[in-house]
Amino acid sequence: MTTVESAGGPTTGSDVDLGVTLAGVYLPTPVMTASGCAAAGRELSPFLDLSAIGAVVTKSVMLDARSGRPTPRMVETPSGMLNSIGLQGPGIDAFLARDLPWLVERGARAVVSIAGGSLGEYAELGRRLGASPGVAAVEVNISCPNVEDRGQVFACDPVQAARAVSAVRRGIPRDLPLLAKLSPDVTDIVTVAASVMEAGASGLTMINTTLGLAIDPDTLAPVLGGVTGGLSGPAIRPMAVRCVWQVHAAMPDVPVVGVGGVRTGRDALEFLLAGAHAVQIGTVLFNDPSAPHRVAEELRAELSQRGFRSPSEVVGLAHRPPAAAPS
Amino acid sequence: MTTVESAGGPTTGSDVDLGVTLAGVYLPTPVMTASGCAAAGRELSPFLDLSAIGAVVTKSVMLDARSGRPTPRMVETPSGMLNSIGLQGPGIDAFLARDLPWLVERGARAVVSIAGGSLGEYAELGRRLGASPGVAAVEVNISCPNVEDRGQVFACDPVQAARAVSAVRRGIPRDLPLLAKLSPDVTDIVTVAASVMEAGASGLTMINTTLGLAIDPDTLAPVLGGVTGGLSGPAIRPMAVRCVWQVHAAMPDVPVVGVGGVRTGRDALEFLLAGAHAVQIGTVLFNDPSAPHRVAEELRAELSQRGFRSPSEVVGLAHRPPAAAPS
Amino acid sequence: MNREPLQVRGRVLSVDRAGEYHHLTLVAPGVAERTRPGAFVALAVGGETSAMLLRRAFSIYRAKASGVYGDTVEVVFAVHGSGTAWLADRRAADEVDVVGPLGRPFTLPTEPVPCVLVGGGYGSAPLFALAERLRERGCPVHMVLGGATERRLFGVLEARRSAQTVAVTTEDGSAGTTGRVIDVLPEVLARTGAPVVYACGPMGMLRAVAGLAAEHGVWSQCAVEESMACGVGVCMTCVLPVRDDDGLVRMVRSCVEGPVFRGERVLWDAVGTVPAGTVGAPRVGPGR
Amino acid sequence: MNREPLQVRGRVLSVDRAGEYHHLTLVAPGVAERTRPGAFVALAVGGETSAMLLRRAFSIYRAKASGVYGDTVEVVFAVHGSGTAWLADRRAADEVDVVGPLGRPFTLPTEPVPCVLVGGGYGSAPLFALAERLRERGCPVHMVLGGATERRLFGVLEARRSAQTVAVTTEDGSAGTTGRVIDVLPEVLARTGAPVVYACGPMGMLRAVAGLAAEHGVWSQCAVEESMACGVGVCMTCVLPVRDDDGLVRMVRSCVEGPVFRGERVLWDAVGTVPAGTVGAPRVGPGR
Ligand SMILES: Cc1cc2nc3c(=O)[nH]c(=O)nc-3n(C[C@H](O)[C@H](O)[C@H](O)COP(=O)(O)OP(=O)(O)OC[C@H]3O[C@@H](n4cnc5c(N)ncnc54)[C@H](O)[C@@H]3O)c2cc1C
Ligand SMILES: Cc1cc2nc3c(=O)[nH]c(=O)nc-3n(C[C@H](O)[C@H](O)[C@H](O)COP(=O)(O)OP(=O)(O)OC[C@H]3O[C@@H](n4cnc5c(N)ncnc54)[C@H](O)[C@@H]3O)c2cc1C
Ligand SMILES: Cc1cc2nc3c(=O)[nH]c(=O)nc-3n(C[C@H](O)[C@H](O)[C@H](O)COP(=O)(O)O)c2cc1C
Ligand SMILES: Cc1cc2nc3c(=O)[nH]c(=O)nc-3n(C[C@H](O)[C@H](O)[C@H](O)COP(=O)(O)O)c2cc1C
Ligand code: FES
Ligand code: FES
Repeated sequence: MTTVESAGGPTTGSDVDLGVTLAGVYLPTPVMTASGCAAAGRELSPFLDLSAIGAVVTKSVMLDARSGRPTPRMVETPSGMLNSIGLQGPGIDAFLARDLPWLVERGARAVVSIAGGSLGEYAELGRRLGASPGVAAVEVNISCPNVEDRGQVFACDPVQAARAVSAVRRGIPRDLPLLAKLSPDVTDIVTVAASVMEAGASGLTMINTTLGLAIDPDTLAPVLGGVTGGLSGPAIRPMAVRCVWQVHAAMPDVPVVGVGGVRTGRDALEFLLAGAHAVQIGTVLFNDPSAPHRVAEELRAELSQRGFRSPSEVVGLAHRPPAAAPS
Repeated sequence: MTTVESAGGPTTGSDVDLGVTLAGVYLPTPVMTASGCAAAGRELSPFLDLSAIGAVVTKSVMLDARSGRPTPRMVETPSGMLNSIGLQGPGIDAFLARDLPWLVERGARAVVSIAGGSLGEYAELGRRLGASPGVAAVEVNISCPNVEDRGQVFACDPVQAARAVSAVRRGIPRDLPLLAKLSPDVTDIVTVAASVMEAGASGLTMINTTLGLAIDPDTLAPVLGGVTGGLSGPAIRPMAVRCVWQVHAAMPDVPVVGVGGVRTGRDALEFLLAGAHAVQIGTVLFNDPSAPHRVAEELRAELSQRGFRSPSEVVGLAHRPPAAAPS
Repeated sequence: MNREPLQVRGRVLSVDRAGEYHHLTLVAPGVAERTRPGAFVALAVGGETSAMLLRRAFSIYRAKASGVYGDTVEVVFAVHGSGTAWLADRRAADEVDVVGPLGRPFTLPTEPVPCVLVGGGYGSAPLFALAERLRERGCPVHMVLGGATERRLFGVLEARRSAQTVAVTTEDGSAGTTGRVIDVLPEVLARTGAPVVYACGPMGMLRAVAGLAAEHGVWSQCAVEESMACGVGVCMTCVLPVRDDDGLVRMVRSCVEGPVFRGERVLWDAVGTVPAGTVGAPRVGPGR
Repeated sequence: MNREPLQVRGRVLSVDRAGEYHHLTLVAPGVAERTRPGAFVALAVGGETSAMLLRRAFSIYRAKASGVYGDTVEVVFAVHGSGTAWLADRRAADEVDVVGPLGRPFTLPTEPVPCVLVGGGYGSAPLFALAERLRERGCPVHMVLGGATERRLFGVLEARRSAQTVAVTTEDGSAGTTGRVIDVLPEVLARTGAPVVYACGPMGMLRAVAGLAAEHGVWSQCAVEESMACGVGVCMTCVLPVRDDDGLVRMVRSCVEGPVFRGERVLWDAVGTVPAGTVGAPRVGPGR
């Protein structure tokens, strides 16, 4: 194997500027938290300077308060976990009144994740969010069942996915970036990606969890209160990198945020090379609550060792035809 | 959590008869090797009594000899691996002349896996196999690109999947069991399952690997010679169990073979509880070449501890409504 | 004093057997001085190439700020699965990543009233630090320790040193009274006239203790043990239904709003469900 | 004699440093007596809850049947990534699951001819057992050991004891001749008149040695190092293009048909590709 030092000899870490611009938003580092794995940021503040990480993506909030699903809500799996939280949360109004201002006051970039059970709900969420100051970007979680369409998950159908995205888009200011968060549980993720971009997304977050199930050999029944759950963690990283790769190959100009099993700076680099502009850390936060800071610093070192001065320089680099690499 | 002892107090291991009948074939244990992870059996014989394990599923063989893909062909990933072997093999005739007889002579049940690049190839493979004695069952690997349909993978389209299966079915004797091996990389695996059963499959093997990709942070290029690869191992077990669960819920009478990350007897039990009649061991063979024997014995102990006398007693048990379980 | 949790690289000072349990002492700078009785630590297990990602939660048994070996934190644990097996296998000087102290500790009485402390199995571990604080406040301490067998009792000798009276129960009669803590608790409550009972142990025991306390018109403080993915409040896995000050039932995180709850607030019979009427209880099928 | 590989629970006897390398001795009943020079073992790493599933392959340095500690197998390794780091961290009595001996060993000359043995880095490890077997057959042994630095040479002292002549090279000149093995090999071949050269080391070195041997009309036997998932022949990951007896190029498994190949048979320049004309070379897009 050959080491490619694309940008001339190694730089020193201090030569690397980790700042990136994602769909128009400046982020001091390309490493954010993933939705549902950082609540609304507050609980991570003992471990992290929230203003210094890329962004805080908040737990997907719905229109009304939600109790979530019965416990058990999680089960550890090899190099990952399954969860079925069921989007427990305070509802959008309480979120905007209480959680968002807290984040904004701390100087964090708040990427607000929203989720709806119908197109009407997405539209209403968009309107309320659109009227609220302090939002850096909106992430639309479309991995929810559509109650008006036999519970079919929005993200699993390009048409419904697009409708959910445009419902939100209509409510928010034109210049507010909208990231559509895709599910890997589809035959063809590129079609869904193209469809939501067409519908007004400014970029894509990939991937949400993939559907899994675990059975408790003692109770002889599914472990999770919700029966199935979402699989996450390093176990699914190769799947997430593949999704980013496929979408970047088809639509190289679309801003992509990679998420799925990021644990180290090398993992973050892998996502960037596949075509992501930034990454999110989910499950690994449970292992290491200071991971967004650590991973950003590790990424700085990885970039520096390879002679790069900015994360943007490596975005999509692995797509170069093999001939381009000196051997 | 409650321990359910469904069949009255624990039995002793010797009370458990591991034998199962799968789509008409008797297997001494429900634990087989997975295709592509045991070659044609021979190399495992120092570690295993091949006649005593459930069955040997051979590496998918194509019509002609295949060189496979360039190296690197694998990369280790958290609790799993990616492979892109590209179906290297001797072609069906050499396989039938040399590998199959060897297995049959040793008293192993040979489940022959075949793979084609077109419907014509599947049909021809079926004919040659159908004319050959000693085959316990045929497993049709449909996770191959269809050269006549823009390289679309058969398994990703219910119609093409069914055509491949019926092409093989026509060539083989009516009473020769045909297992269709499904890919998890679809929006709705139940539809594909129903479609291939309709087309003449006797049962289903679930799951093949899921598509993944890894990038080498040193070469800044995809690790695998084949760029993308198949993700396997315990990492994907929750996904495999979910697929088995969904299909068993929809079609409880269909014989299912569970595969994906089986490492221990508890894992095997999990698949049975989800609805599988038997399991296969793939990637874990690389970690432990004697795993099919070990896992069967561990399964025996797990069954015995819970008062069961046969693997069949637990098939699909986790689907009982929660009320049925004493608390 | 800063009570915020820290994340520190701990070092194993010792791992000893204690009956069926293991007693682990970690050097963990800064954690001890922030610790109050009832708090817990979340330990990363298995090292950097482990397939186990989630931290394991353990009640803090003892925390010593600037002891002979620096700041130490001690936990007592049972080997349950792979994570605890890994911890039991640690040797002196090995590294263990520690997050803590976490959770809301036991609330102390403002008056020097007698207190009953009930521990089931390793659940007695956090009660000794509590006993010390109570004694400092002039509260007479009475302990009830129970376990399935003698080897599953923890700290009986220490209890005899730190409490005025100690009642011991084992289910198999291998030590103390044959039976469960709940069988002797009415007598202890009657004898001591304690207006408050503190409890830590399995959920079944807590539920029984909380029920009994309510019957006797006594306050109870119960440290619960729910399956936790993060331990710090960000994942929402560790919830149980709790009646809030406003009378409404909410699914409440036991890692940050617990692990200690007032016994009468927890809907013990509804743990593992979302009882009807809970704030936000589902009307539509939930997403991920 | 039964040469089939075994799978055994090995026990660590010792792990010592040897320059930049680690020297691991395992008690592995039955493996030693089946071992011939050039064979390797595949070790499971990380324990049962490890995220690392694949075994790591190591050439056997020494194998002693019924020594003082029973049957032992020794390997010499560099810490490369997490698996080798885990191995380096083992302590006496730890368990390591061993599969071996694996692979086709070096072929020995039928006549007592002089032999040149070339080792790059830890690649010299399997050459000492080979040297012994060669000496037993009356073959004078000459060794060439190279490494990037002195600390990346293995076994120079042992070589001086077991070979008639030893040439050492380092790239930085910290020991022996400054340069690579290939720089001194022509002289050694000329001086010894050896009709065969054995080589183990990085692929680049093997390619150079095989090329030079061919130029000099000398046989070469090269032990290759390809990425292996199973080590036993079932996964088809470890292939490289090799010209067979029938003149056709096939993608051949280096774990069972190697790791030792005749140098002129390997298409060194085509490693990492499927050269046109290879048996079964692709015409259609391949499946999984
Ligand atoms: C606040 C709190 C305090 C605790 N204090 C102690 C203590 O002082 N001593 C002690 O022995 N144990 C204590 N436990 C339980 C301890 O956390 C589990 O025994 C341990 O996590 C099991 O890990 P494992 O890997 O051995 O088991 P596994 O079953 O392999 O663990 C798999 C997963 O399930 C979780 N899990 C399994 N059992 C429990 C459980 N009983 N409670 C919570 N999570 C569980 C694990 O954390 C892990 O994520 C406490 C738990 C909590 C929540
Ligand atoms: C036949 C054979 C003999 C070998 N003999 C020795 C020896 O005597 N001493 C020694 O130090 N090393 C030897 N190696 C290389 C050794 O196997 C690797 O260094 C080791 O597998 C790296 O594991 P890791 O977990 O530290 O690295 P990682 O990079 O984390 O390993 C990740 C994966 O890649 C594989 N891999 C990485 N590097 C190599 C490599 N160079 N060769 C093969 N697979 C690799 C690993 O097996 C693993 O599956 C030999 C390899 C082979 C094939
Ligand atoms: C406990 C948990 C809760 C999650 N909740 C949400 C959520 O509310 N909204 C969302 O879009 N994704 C949610 N996710 C998915 C993550 O944001 C992320 O997409 C996924 O876990 C993959 O990343 P990871 O492997 O880094 O965890 C959740 C994941 C976990 C583990
Ligand atoms: C190296 C390798 C080669 C494989 N080759 C085949 C194959 O030829 N045909 C097939 O149907 N499946 C093949 N598979 C998939 C396995 O049979 C199995 O479905 C998958 O790996 C999931 O099981 P596991 O997690 O136990 O490995 C292969 C898997 C691996 C790891
Ligand atoms: S354990 Fe994560 S919120 Fe409590
Ligand atoms: S390593 Fe599996 S066939 Fe060689």
